[in-house]
Amino acid sequence: MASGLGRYLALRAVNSVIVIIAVVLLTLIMFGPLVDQQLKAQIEMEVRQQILKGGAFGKYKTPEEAKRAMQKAIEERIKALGLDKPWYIRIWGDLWRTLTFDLGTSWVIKSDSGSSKVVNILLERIPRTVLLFGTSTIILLVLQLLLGAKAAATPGSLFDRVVVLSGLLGYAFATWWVGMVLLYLFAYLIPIFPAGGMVSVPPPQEPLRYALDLAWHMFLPVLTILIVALGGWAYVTRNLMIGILTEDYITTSRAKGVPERKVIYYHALKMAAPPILTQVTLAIASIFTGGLLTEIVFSWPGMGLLYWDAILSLDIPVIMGDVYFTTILIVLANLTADLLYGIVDPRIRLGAGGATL
Amino acid sequence: MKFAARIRDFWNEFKHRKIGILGLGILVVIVSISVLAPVIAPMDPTRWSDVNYWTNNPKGVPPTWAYYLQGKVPIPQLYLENYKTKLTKISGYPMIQVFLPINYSYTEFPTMVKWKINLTFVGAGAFYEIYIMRPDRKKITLYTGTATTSNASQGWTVIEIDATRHPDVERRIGEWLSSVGLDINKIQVAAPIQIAFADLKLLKKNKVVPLKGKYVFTVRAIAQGKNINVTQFRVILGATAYGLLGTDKSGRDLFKGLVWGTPIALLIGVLTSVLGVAIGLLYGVTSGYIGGWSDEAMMRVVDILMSLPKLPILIVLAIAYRPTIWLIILFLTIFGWMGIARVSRSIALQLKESAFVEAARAIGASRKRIILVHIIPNIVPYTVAALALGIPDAILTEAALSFLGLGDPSLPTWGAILNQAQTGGALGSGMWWWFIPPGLAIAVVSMAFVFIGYAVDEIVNPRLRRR
Amino acid sequence: MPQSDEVIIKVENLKKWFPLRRSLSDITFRRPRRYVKAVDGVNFEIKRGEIFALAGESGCGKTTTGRAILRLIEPTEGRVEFLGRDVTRLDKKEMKEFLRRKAQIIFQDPYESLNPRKTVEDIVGEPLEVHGLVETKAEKREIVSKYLEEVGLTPPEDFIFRFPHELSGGQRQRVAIARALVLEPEFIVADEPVSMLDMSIRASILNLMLDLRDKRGLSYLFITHDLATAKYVADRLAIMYLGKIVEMGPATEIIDNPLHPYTQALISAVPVPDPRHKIGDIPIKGEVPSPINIPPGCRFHPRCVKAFELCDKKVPELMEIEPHHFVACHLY
Amino acid sequence: MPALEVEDLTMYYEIPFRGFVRAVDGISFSLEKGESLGIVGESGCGKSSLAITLMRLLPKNAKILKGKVVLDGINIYKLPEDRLRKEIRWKRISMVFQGAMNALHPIIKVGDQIVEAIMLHEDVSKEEAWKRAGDLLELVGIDRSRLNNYPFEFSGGMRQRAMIAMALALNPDVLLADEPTTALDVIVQAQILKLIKDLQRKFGISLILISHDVSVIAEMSDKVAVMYAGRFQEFGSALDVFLNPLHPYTKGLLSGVPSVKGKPRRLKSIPGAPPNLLNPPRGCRFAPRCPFAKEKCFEEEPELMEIEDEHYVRCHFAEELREVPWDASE
Repeated sequence: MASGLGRYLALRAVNSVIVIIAVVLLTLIMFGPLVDQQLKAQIEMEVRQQILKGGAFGKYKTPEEAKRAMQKAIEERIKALGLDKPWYIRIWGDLWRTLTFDLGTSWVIKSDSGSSKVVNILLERIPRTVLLFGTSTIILLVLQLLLGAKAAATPGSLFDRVVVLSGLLGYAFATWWVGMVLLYLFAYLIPIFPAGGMVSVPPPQEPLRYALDLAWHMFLPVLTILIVALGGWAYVTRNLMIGILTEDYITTSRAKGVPERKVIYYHALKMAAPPILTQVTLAIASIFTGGLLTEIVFSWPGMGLLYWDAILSLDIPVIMGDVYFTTILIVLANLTADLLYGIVDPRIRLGAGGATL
Repeated sequence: MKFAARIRDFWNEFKHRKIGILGLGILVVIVSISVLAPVIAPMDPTRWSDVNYWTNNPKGVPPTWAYYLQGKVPIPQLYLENYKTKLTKISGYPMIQVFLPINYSYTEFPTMVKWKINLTFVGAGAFYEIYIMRPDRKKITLYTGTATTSNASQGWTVIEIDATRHPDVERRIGEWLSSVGLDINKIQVAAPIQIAFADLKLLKKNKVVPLKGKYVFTVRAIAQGKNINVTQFRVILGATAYGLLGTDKSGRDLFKGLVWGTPIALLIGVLTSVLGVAIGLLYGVTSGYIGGWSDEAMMRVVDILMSLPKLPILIVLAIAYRPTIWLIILFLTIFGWMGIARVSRSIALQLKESAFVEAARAIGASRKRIILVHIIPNIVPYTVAALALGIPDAILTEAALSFLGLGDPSLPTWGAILNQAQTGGALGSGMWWWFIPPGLAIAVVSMAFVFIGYAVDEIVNPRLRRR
Repeated sequence: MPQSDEVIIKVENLKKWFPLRRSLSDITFRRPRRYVKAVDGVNFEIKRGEIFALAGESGCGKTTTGRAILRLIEPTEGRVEFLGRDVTRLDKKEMKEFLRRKAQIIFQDPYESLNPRKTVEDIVGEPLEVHGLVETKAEKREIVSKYLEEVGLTPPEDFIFRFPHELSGGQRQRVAIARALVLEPEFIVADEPVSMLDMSIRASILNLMLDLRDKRGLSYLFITHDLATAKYVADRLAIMYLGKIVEMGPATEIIDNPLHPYTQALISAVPVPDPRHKIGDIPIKGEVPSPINIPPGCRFHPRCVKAFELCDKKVPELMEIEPHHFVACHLY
Repeated sequence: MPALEVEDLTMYYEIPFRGFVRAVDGISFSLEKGESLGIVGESGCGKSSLAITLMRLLPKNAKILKGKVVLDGINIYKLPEDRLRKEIRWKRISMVFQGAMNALHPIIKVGDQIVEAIMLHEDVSKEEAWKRAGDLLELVGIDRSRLNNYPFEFSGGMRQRAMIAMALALNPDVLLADEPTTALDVIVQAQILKLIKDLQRKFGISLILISHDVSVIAEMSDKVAVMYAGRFQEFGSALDVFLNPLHPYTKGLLSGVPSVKGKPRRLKSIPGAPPNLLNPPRGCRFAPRCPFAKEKCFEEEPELMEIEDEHYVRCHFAEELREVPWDASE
């Protein structure tokens, strides 16, 4: 009976689609007027250039006539592009275009390969961000499970207190600021790590050296994310585990003679996995956004740094595209967590309420 | 009386928790700082971004104590105003000479040299020259200029120049250096003006060390007319260290920024969290108590809002609206109530089915009474911890937004200072006093609330207690 | 016993069906809505001063019946005549002024049924406030004290300022009884009032309830899963199975001479506080089916050791087999 | 030699900022092979703490002060943890818990849980263990195909049967059943009790049954211990304790229990509430609730004395009160 999981995932997927559409609509509504202005100014300039340079200017007898002709040409262009219709009508077309990844051209920023297409700019950036976060999240997940479980096994011990305290401190520190401090310490004061970027300039050609160079550049940003997030995640796991370790089935396991290590790292952790994944779903967006800012600090040329560049140059189409893809990434990450949740918890997989009364 | 007793009980529990007491202690300190800000750090906080406001401060210098820690004595900020005037005539035109002496006995160069001269004259125009007489009797012309007037009878000009990196000054110094056989491009100094204070003999050996002795800043001006006068001549020599936390590259006093950032952070954190908790509580209780179809719909809204990527949307809103602090609080609130709403709803659902609510229904209590008397008072304790934890969340989010340069531009928020540090290359130039304190301040204030929240949560939510 | 022949409450064909949530596919394929038939046509009456016990296993609908009579949940169908008025047709105002004053309920879990943030005085005094029966605090305190004394919480001044967590289970249940009494009701639904209490104090609560009946002529609907308790307190007893009453009559008669195969199984399963008695085989098959898919015919037939061919076809009616002893079984 | 011998077992919990709770206080008893001991007591009397103490499954804040538990000649409190785990737990003494709902791991298949118990202690192949698990399920009346089910797919009664099957997987000498039927309905309860009784006889297991329900204890036990405030107050054969109770607490407890059998009688209760074990009363712990208490009772705690043959009572005045019924107090 796979319908339990199917139904559950379908629900989450519908939710995700609504989220994506809502975000896109919101950006369109917010930026619509700005983009309009820019477009109109651009048209005006183009038309003017055309008339002035195309030699057509001489045909007009009076400046007024020339002005009127220019105005007419501009209006025609605007009409041809459909810009004369009110925004709430055009927005649906824009929505469709955005959803189908037709994100237009940037105003200032260009991709590394020189393209002005927003999609191309983003396609270059996404893998870098995914690399940074994928690595961080995987390390985070594994370490927090181990640390959280170990802390829960000896509540009140020094180790446990450290986990609790670092969990609390994790709430208080801004990831990107910790990044600044680490960068200052280990790239400027004691220069053992690069001051930023993803690879050295020029990048090494040999694949292994390239990978090592990449890892060397990734070290500090990943460390930053770990320092801030690890305590909090481990703390969540610890609390869940402490609750679970007092349950009857754990006593059963111990009474059965299951070694303590297996009790904690198998019986208890297995039970903690579904709620941990739920927490991950809630936390992923927050590390992701914290990490976007970390990219800025480390000049990691991903989607976060793109926000920074686009904000500085007020490149609205790029910001819109970045927001859209950020949303998609977060939604996908959440869906993955949901899917894993369904897999690790047979009660979801087999449909709740399977018990006979 | 009952309420007081409950508060006392709560306090008795709370005071056993060291971490909570620590948080409370920090809170007391930061609240005091906020209240006393106008006394500790007098300034108009809305002029933080106004560069003119800070123009007379040394730029980018470290805190004074850091200097002493290194065993060095910093140069103080010097304001020279006691000038002597000498009026003469040259070729029939009136000439004025103004002397501003300084006995320079420091081992380091001033970080900044600025002057301000008020020149009045009667006639068509005036020519002026600013030079410095060094202890070694060398004269360096720093700046020359002419003033004209459309009103032939009366003219005036204000010559206010930051000579530290002024291109004209740099050119003049370069000319002087080449006259003694040196190349300005081969000398390493923080600012060209500092060469005017350098020991020439050592300079030739590639050592940049100040020459001690009496320097005289001089203005000489000649008017093409009858009369000339200097009504003000002031020279500021920049300190090498400043105050408790130094200055940034625009000369802003970072201590003042840090102090004034405190009430702003508290305002943002507390207001956002309180509003968020209030909205979330009402929404959650309504949703949970009404139940059925509308509950489903209301919770779906919460689900969707919760899955929205917070920071990107805040970026969009901030770009579209150029927000004030109030607007930022509003935006943060919009994203800050769903967690509470969920918790409140699930507790409300439990309470709704609980026997004591059923008992209240059985005695004929109205729906309003049940919600107000039986449900909300039983949810409030759970929200206290959330309230405390919502504060650092709001502070951190606002800081992130300001770090991106999208905060309220007029106020000295910690995030804004960090943004300025990032754009100003504080890391690369080693200006740790620019970016370490504001980040620590964010962390310390957040910690206070996290610790208090943790302690409160342990008391009202005993499942987390160590067993 | 101050029992009279006046019928105080009459329940006719009471039903409570909880609709199940329909899934998306149910709606697309237009499958009919399914129900949990928690209470499925129950009839009984209670006389003034009588204790009527409703017994059965969990999920049999006994608790739902009690709630539906008080309209704490809305009955799906049927009539409940209380003091001559049909409770199911009362409007909001009549509910408050009539039903909520004349009928009360005592809950199973004394740890849950008292608001943890209210003092005993507030809890017991709340009905007075809700109904506007007191004007001053002094008045309220006087009445609350009187009822605390009546339920054995003496001296009352030791209790009025306490919070529920400062009381023992038995004391809490007494507070709950005081709250139920303060409006001077004529009928009380007691939903497993002692099952959460320690053995050593159960008797005192049961005796308090019996004493109150004697003194005030109260009538009780006593809901319990414990037949031994039912035998001790009840004048009459009804056994429920899957939403229906299968046997009803004088309590001692039912327990000493059960006629329905289910009642027989149930009674044989009750442990006895006598070491000479040992549990034997229980004459029953299988487990309780889900109330969503109720078996056709007699709903007990799949588990009945005496079932014959008629049982899965025809629903047996509740019939008076012996004087005052009703059974719903084709065997009789 | 008795199958299980417990001597002066004393365990306390440490409550932060508050003090110590002696939940198990000087418990001694012995149990022959195939015999069943019922321990009855009200909530908070320490009976469940006794169960985990016997298994040496203590939570972090619990400490053993003294005493020994001798199983087949081995004091399990002298054994190192891993020998205890490998040689004693489940193999010699296994356990069935209260609640049924939660004693099995909710998201591990029932079969795997039984197999785990077998394979931890015996060197058998996975297939062999699986087959044995199936046999065990059939033994308790569940179809072996349900090995592949998760506990949430079982009803409460089936879960408890599966738990019993798992408890018997290694033919233990002693079975400890802590409130095995508390959350179950009467009919299921009776079936489970019957099952335990039958299997106990069949395999000659010694049974320790812990319950708050006097009637359940009466039905199941050869010997009965009445526990109050961490101590045994009365101990003896079931017939002695139930038909000739000597301790006032036992008398009070029994006179408050209704029965479906016999003539109705007015039930009696015990006034007051059990003491807080953080500050237990001086003297006899039952004295504050005892209508027969005299001055001595508040000053000196009585020993558990053998008043009649194999019938122990912890009361200064057991002899004097021998014929006095509980009702006499009113």
